[in-house]
Amino acid sequence: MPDTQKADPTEAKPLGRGAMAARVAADIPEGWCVNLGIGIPTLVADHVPVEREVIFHSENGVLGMGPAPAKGHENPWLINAGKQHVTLRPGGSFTHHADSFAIIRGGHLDLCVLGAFEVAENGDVANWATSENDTAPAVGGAMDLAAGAKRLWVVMEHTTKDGRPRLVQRCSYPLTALGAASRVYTNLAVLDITPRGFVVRDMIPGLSLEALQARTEARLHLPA
Amino acid sequence: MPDTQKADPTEAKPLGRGAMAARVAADIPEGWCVNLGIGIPTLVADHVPVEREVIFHSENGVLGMGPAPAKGHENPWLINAGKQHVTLRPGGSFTHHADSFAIIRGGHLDLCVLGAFEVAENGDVANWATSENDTAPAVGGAMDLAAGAKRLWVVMEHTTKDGRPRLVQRCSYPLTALGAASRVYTNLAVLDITPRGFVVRDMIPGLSLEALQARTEARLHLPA
Amino acid sequence: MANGFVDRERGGWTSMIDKTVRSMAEAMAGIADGSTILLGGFGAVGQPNALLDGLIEQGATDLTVVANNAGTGHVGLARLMELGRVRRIICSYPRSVGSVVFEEMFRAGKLELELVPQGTLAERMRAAGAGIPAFFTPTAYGTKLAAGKETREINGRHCVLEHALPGDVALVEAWEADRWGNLTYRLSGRNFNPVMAMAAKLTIVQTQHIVELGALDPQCVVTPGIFVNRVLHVPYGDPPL
Amino acid sequence: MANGFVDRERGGWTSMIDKTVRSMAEAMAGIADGSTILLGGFGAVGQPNALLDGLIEQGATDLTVVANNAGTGHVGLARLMELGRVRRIICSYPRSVGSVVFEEMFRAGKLELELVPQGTLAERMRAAGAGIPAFFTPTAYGTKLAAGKETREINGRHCVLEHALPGDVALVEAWEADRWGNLTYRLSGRNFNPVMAMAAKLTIVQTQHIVELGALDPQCVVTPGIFVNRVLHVPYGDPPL
Repeated sequence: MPDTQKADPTEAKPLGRGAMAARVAADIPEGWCVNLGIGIPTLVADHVPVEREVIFHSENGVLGMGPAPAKGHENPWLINAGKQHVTLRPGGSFTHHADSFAIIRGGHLDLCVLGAFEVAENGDVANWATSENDTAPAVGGAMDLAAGAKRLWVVMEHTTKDGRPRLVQRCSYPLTALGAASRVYTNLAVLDITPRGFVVRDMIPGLSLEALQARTEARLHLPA
Repeated sequence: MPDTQKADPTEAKPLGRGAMAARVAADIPEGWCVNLGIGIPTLVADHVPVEREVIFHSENGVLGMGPAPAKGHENPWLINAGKQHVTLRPGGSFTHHADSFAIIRGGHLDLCVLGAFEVAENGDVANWATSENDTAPAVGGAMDLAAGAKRLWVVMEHTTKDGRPRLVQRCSYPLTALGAASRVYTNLAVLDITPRGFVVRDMIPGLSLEALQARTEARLHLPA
Repeated sequence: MANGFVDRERGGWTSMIDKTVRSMAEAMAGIADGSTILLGGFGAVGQPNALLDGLIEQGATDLTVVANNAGTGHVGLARLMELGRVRRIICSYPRSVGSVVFEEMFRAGKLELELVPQGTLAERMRAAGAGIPAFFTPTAYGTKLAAGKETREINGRHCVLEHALPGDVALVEAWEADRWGNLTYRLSGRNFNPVMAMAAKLTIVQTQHIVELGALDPQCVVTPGIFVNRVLHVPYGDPPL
Repeated sequence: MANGFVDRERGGWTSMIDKTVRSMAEAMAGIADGSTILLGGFGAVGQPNALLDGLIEQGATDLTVVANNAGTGHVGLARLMELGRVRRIICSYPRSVGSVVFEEMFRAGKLELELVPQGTLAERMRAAGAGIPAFFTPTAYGTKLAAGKETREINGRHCVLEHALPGDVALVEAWEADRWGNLTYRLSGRNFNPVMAMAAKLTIVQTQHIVELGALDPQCVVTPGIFVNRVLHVPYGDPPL
């Protein structure tokens, strides 16, 4: 529960990338099939204990990825969508790209975790192009994942480097998908996206709701 | 070439089912991928010499069928679309039904050979229902095959048992596909379907063109 | 999906993904009246006969059944129909040798039939599994099976618009399965099974063999476990010759 | 497709299906200017690098290239672009580490780009191979990548109409191949290769291994030979680490 008593934001210590990934990982139950986007989302896998069976999927047709290989033990034929070398767990399997995206588009993934530039209070996500004039942006599988997975969680910094809020009323950047995100993990808080808008589920210690609101364009709500 | 001199049809001996199948088989070159329908078409495979490599496909995901198994040597797990036990040649492979029909619908089969009730001079084929009031007819893969294969050849008796022509101006039975057939093999002749209509390529010995025309509703043409 | 169990070596509770179920009752649990059932198999090969018997036992009624054929004799699907449990059948080849129950009930108006070309049937289920709500196909254009359907000419080919055909439940027969639900099939026993496995909300598998996780070649898995919910070990034996 | 040869045991001429070709020139024969080239691979894995070099050598120009990425460094696809041989590229992820040639040429207006979501790209080629001229997908609805495209609400989901994307030529890397053109792939080297193999009029394969007909498990063949036209044995070795 957010603590609205402590009002001094300078005391709150924002989460680092690893801690953000760990926070996401803590919410992924055993048995889920999960696709992790490039960047912080990829780190999530490192924070899921191996004995908790979560089936990680990658767009390039790898289902059941395991921990990163030890240096010198990489298999040159086994990479993920971020082109990093990965391992395969017992029970893993390979598909071609059309079947891999059938898994994605067909709603078979329990969860996709993506990074983003902006998330709006209606669940719109913008994560692939930084402006309408971005001449040659790269979209990859983001639109398929955002539209196709059962749940879309976004993990990102709460604001841009120059302090501009990323949790907004309406996205200003080109959209990846409409109304797709259901939860946002930032370096300051965890927020659900509900018909009311952003609902704060969790905050870092020492941060007040007012301070969080000051860093957020959209209106924040408390759980009903 | 049709022989228009010998006019006595009573001397001409119509082909039997095996001979019709053999006549079709003679026109299938090595290397073609071919789907054979139920009935006389199925017999075609028996008339392609094993050393001529023709790749036979069956809708239920079997590619590269070989000769029928010897009695007592059937594999219970290996059947064709007609539910007969078959064998697999070296080089054969299995697909699921959606991939099998991707092969069919995607135009990858060089040839499909089907039986039919009627074929029209514009290539329309009727092979799945004997009347508009046929309440529960079975279509199987006929419509996919007729629409999808590179070539559709029809093999059938030239007339019904009571003498009604099957090569017609317009089909009276429910259609399987429009303008799909390019050749018809009957017990009396081989006919190409061209923009002019039926062109007689080949006739059984002793049959006159007039006699053939008398058994055909549509107008017959000679090769240009 | 995850069953808790005591890991004795670690001395505490842990759990793992285990989709195997111990009984037919567990396999059939929750199949509701009015469900659409996708029924694998082609001819006698790859048919989930044990699961069909389980469904007969389980009692769900008012079913829509999607299968290539409409049953033969008085067993399996034919029995289910005979018991009045099937409202509607969607298939490509209802009338075949021995389809007496279907023919009688259909003629008597006790069964609805949706006749679908075999390839369109397979592709409609693949579309459901792949998140493609509708697609255009040349198959059946200009025939009575396309009557009333939207058509369009695309690149000079006349096409019919067909919609995805999802199932509530798929009944599937596999050759091998592991506890994640990864499946292989036996020769032409593959047929509709992988397509149906991906098209249903609840995919129930009877498998001839259960293997250890990791025993299947990851490059030869035909149905990845992500499409499978329950696996019942039924060493059913070969189809009849 | 069928090469004649003297069968010494039989003492006469016979022939057989043999899709293997002896040289790169034979593999590349007939690729015309203006062709659409489907280029397999994802990252450095499963890329038909030898065939790409062969295409550079062969000389066809005014090409449309379909690939997930737009090339890196100054080799392969990047080299082909740098030589001015590519008019248009259709891909999902053009800008990546080292995509300097693409970025420069695109900014200079020397290259057309069609940006397609990765799954839509794969499905459009699968559709081409499967004879599905167009399909509806929720992917990209409401985004600028769907601008100008037909949309429709189906069962409460907003969808975009996407068209099949066929190729004139597919360049594919396989792990094993036989003389019928049956293929397997190595781990994540599978990626776009099987989809592109089925989507092109002329599918050309470089394979790490040639095996005897019948050596591949019929249940583990990923691309049946029916989708393949030419096979060149290129024991290329592992992708770079």
